[in-house]
Amino acid sequence: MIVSAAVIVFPGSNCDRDAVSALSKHSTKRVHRVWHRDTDLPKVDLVILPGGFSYGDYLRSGAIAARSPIMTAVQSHAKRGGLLVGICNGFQILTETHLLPGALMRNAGLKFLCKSTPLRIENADTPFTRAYAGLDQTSIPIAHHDGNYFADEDTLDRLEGGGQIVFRYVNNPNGSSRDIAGITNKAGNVLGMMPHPERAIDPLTGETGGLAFFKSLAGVMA
Amino acid sequence: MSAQNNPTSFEQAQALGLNEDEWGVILKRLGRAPNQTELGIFSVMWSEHCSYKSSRRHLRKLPTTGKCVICGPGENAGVIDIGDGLACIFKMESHNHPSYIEPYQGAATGVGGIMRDVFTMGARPVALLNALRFGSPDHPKTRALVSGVVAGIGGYGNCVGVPTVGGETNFHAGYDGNILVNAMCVGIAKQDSIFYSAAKGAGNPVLYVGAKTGRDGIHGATMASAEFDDETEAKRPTVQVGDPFTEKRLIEACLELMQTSCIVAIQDMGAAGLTSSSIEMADKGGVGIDLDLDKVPQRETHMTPVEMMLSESQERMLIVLRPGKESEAQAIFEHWELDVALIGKTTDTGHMVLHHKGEKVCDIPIAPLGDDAPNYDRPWVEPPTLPAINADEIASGDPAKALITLMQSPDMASKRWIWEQYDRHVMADTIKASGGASDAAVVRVHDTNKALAMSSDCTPRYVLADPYEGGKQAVAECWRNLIASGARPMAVTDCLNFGNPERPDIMGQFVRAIDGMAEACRALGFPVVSGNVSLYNETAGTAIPPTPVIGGVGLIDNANTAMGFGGAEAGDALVLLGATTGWLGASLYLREVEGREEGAPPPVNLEQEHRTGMLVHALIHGGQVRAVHDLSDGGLACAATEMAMASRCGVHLVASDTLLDAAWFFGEDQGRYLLAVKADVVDPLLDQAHEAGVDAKVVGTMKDSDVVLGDAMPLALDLLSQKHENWLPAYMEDA
Amino acid sequence: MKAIVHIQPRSGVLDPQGQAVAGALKHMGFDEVLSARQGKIIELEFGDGDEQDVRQRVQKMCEQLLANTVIEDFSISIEA
Amino acid sequence: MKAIVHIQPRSGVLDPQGQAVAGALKHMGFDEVLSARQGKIIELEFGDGDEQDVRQRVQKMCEQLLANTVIEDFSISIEA
Ligand SMILES: Nc1ncnc2c1ncn2[C@@H]1O[C@H](COP(=O)(O)OP(=O)(O)O)[C@@H](O)[C@H]1O
Ligand SMILES: [Mg+2]
Repeated sequence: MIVSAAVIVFPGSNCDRDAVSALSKHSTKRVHRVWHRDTDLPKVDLVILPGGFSYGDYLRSGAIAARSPIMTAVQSHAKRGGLLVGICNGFQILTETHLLPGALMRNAGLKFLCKSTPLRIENADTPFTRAYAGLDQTSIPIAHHDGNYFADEDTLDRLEGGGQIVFRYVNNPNGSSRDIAGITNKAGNVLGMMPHPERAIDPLTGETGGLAFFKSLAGVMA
Repeated sequence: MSAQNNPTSFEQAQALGLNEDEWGVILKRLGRAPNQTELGIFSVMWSEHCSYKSSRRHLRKLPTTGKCVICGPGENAGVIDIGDGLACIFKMESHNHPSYIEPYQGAATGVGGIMRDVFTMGARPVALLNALRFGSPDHPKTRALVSGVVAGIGGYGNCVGVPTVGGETNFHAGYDGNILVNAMCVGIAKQDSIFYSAAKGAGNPVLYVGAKTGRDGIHGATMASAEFDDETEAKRPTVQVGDPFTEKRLIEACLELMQTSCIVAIQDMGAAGLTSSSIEMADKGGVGIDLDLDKVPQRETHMTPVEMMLSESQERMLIVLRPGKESEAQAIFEHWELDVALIGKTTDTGHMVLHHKGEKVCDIPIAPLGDDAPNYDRPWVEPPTLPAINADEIASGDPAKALITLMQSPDMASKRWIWEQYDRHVMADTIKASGGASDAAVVRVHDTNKALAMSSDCTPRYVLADPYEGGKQAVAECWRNLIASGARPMAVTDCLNFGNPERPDIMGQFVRAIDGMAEACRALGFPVVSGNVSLYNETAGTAIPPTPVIGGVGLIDNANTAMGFGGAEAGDALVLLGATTGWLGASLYLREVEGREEGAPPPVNLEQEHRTGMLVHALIHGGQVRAVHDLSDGGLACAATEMAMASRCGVHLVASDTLLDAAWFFGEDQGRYLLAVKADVVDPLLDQAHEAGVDAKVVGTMKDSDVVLGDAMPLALDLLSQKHENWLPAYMEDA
Repeated sequence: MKAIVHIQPRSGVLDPQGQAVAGALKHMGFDEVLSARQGKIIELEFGDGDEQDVRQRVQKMCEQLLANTVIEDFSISIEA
Repeated sequence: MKAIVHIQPRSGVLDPQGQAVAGALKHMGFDEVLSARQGKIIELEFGDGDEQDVRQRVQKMCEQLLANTVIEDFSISIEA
């Protein structure tokens, strides 16, 4: 269960506000926003790298943000075993930082895609997904141009073997290897996912498949 | 003294689009011939795009006041009161010519420009809409234009992180050489921190912020005021490239600055860049302005004063500060890693004075630029009246076949291929967006339980057939779409796209369309608070169909009561509100099924429109209906089919005992709504309608999984959906 | 045979990508970089053929598809 | 001095952009094109300096930022 969280704001982040409000509604009231130029992280249990277009996604999505000053502190947070989540652009930043293996390439259809996507829950035994236990599937929207997950076969086999694949697309929308939508690192404390759980927490604004994600962080068991 | 200070000649002025009278006024006011820089400034300020010289006197006819209006036309965007100390700020603008030349960048910078108009007034942009008109699908350029424009709109809006929630897309050969790309932005501000552009007070510092100035789009404003010819494509002015990443930082930095007390006035640099922003601010504030051009951040070397003054580089703003606030303001922009420079100050001279490399390169009185701006009463002729089509003359073929034809026709087919490229949900407040089975997009006001509804509408084939009725209809349809979503319609913005106003027939379209709009806005209590005019949309003497696009905003007090057309259930009765005469003139049916583009368009009875709308509003909020859809293109059958597809339930419509099938199922009489209600509320509902003086009758039932039109062959809903969904992707992927 | 097409933002046209790269390099301590421009490179494989013919065809491809000549310049080189 | 960095999808890594280009060219009648690959070119401007030093620094820039070696290869050339 997390008591406090930090959301990192890069220039060009645009889901930071959504992440903060989802966390404070469903996970914890103690949420800090941290500017990418800062070098110190407040002591928190969870760090979120939010969605958006950090640095305009110029060069490669997530590449420039991954070299931001705050990322050194984020890396040590992860090395200490702190929870770290990258959503969409955040996932891209995590692969660019090598906190997660692989890379996110341009969607196979070469177009930006914004749509609701059914997901298979492959591992509900993580701090991020335990409230999904007992569910085979959920649905969370995607909105990205570069979500086509690539890694070499060995890496993919290792991910598969280690239970590191957490979410898979039911209908692969972007060409991702082995339908991967979200993975963790080997230690299981770092998660990257392309779908946006923070946009799926309120029946008024659409689907609610992301609710269990934030409940999981709050320590709720299914 | 350098050559750029030499006096210019009339020939040079003419080359920049000024006529003899305009040249005469300049000579008189200056008492001398202008130099190059000054001439450049006059030419852009007096271009159609900046001066509204052909349209100004007619725009005055539009009603612009109302209970909800905080600020009408004249500022960067319109402002309305949405209660609880909040304001909604919105505007629509065209980027037609640039999008035809470079579809991706043209459309992208159109989105960027309209967002700046909104946040410059203190609002955070919360929603974008886009109204697109392309040429015939068979035209060799159309596919690439669609693909580029859509990618550009998405590329910009998605990156900035403002959801694109709605729009419209038409295809017609009339736009083959002149596509229309109109973008609308809606923002939300606190009423006590709205910012205006009047730079009152002399001696205040002028701050330049945002991107550096390059030679982008020089004479873009004059280009938007001239007809295309075959050479235009070859001329290729330096196209502006959008940088949404800079825009995003500019929004955050400006909104941050707006929480301090630094700002006297603020204005984005739009068309005619530094010239129009500085002159408008000074003019409105009744002051003069001195600028030192050497201080302007420049992206290129050796830029001349006229180049700097006319550059249309994107993502730039001009701010007049309170004295002493310079470093506080600069620090905010430096934090966001934006260029920032103090480039001058306001003065009490009433003149615009520019310095460059130690020389005074411009000294002109500001007031005449506005006061003496040309204002033409262009000759116009009354558009011809077309005969009404007698529906009985039109052979009614198989309505089932006609329905398939219509549902997969380019204008009617699903635009999913487009809107799936738009981030519709960022900011996490989108309740209904494109594809969300609602006639209007609905976006919650952040951290409240209210929502804004918004819609953009125009039916160009009606406006072409009868500009006056078509102008009325565009307003009425927009109003209707807001009503159908459960909103109280508040106010509108517009984007008036027409051909060459120097032609009396085109000017006639313009004048009469405005007359119709004005009448409808008045009758419906739907004032115009902002807008934009785009003229000269013609190529080689052929004008586009007149296209006055209306962008409306409404308010939903309780977001949970937002209505859509996807909630109908098996067993529900379908009630049609509003009178049906079977009007087929200028209808989609006539064009797509009969291959005829003829006849007078359906008239709009505004008094009846209002009455019906108020009834629908009351029924929605009385909790009596499960789904509401207005009737537009394709009439009853198409509206019912859309409701059926969205509700995933079949629909059976009865035939009429007085009208022929084509007229009954596909006629486009105005002011009508289709309601799905539980069977047991039908009778009281019909009574209520009767009391309100609104025609109402049960026209069908929701059931099984077929669409059935009277006695015609049942059509599987899945088949119709498939045809409806497939047209655009099949067209686009057939590259 | 192989054709290499090099496509670049035309001089004077804004290059936000290049700017972002230059900015990032500066921040990372590579402050000797004065400016950066980002372009595209497209490599096309052909079978055997006459160099002049190939060059002419590639020129056409650039004009019709590969480059957007409103905002981009291109150059072609051929490798055997 | 100028450094030109050429970044390409690693062989074995899917190149959807290149494939799309090849497909479009075929469709347009350029069917002699066997395949296409799309990469990036980054041109960096320097003041005066020693070619070897510049090359070494650019090598570092590539490793640290310009290329993602999981999916991309790069090569550097220096022009005076
Ligand atoms: N260019 C576009 N951008 C976004 N949404 C669009 C666009 N074109 C059409 N749509 C969406 O497609 C749906 C149907 O559009 P339209 O037929 O114009 O609606 P209506 O007739 O109710 O005004 C709406 O949800 C609209 O928002
Ligand atoms: Mg419609």
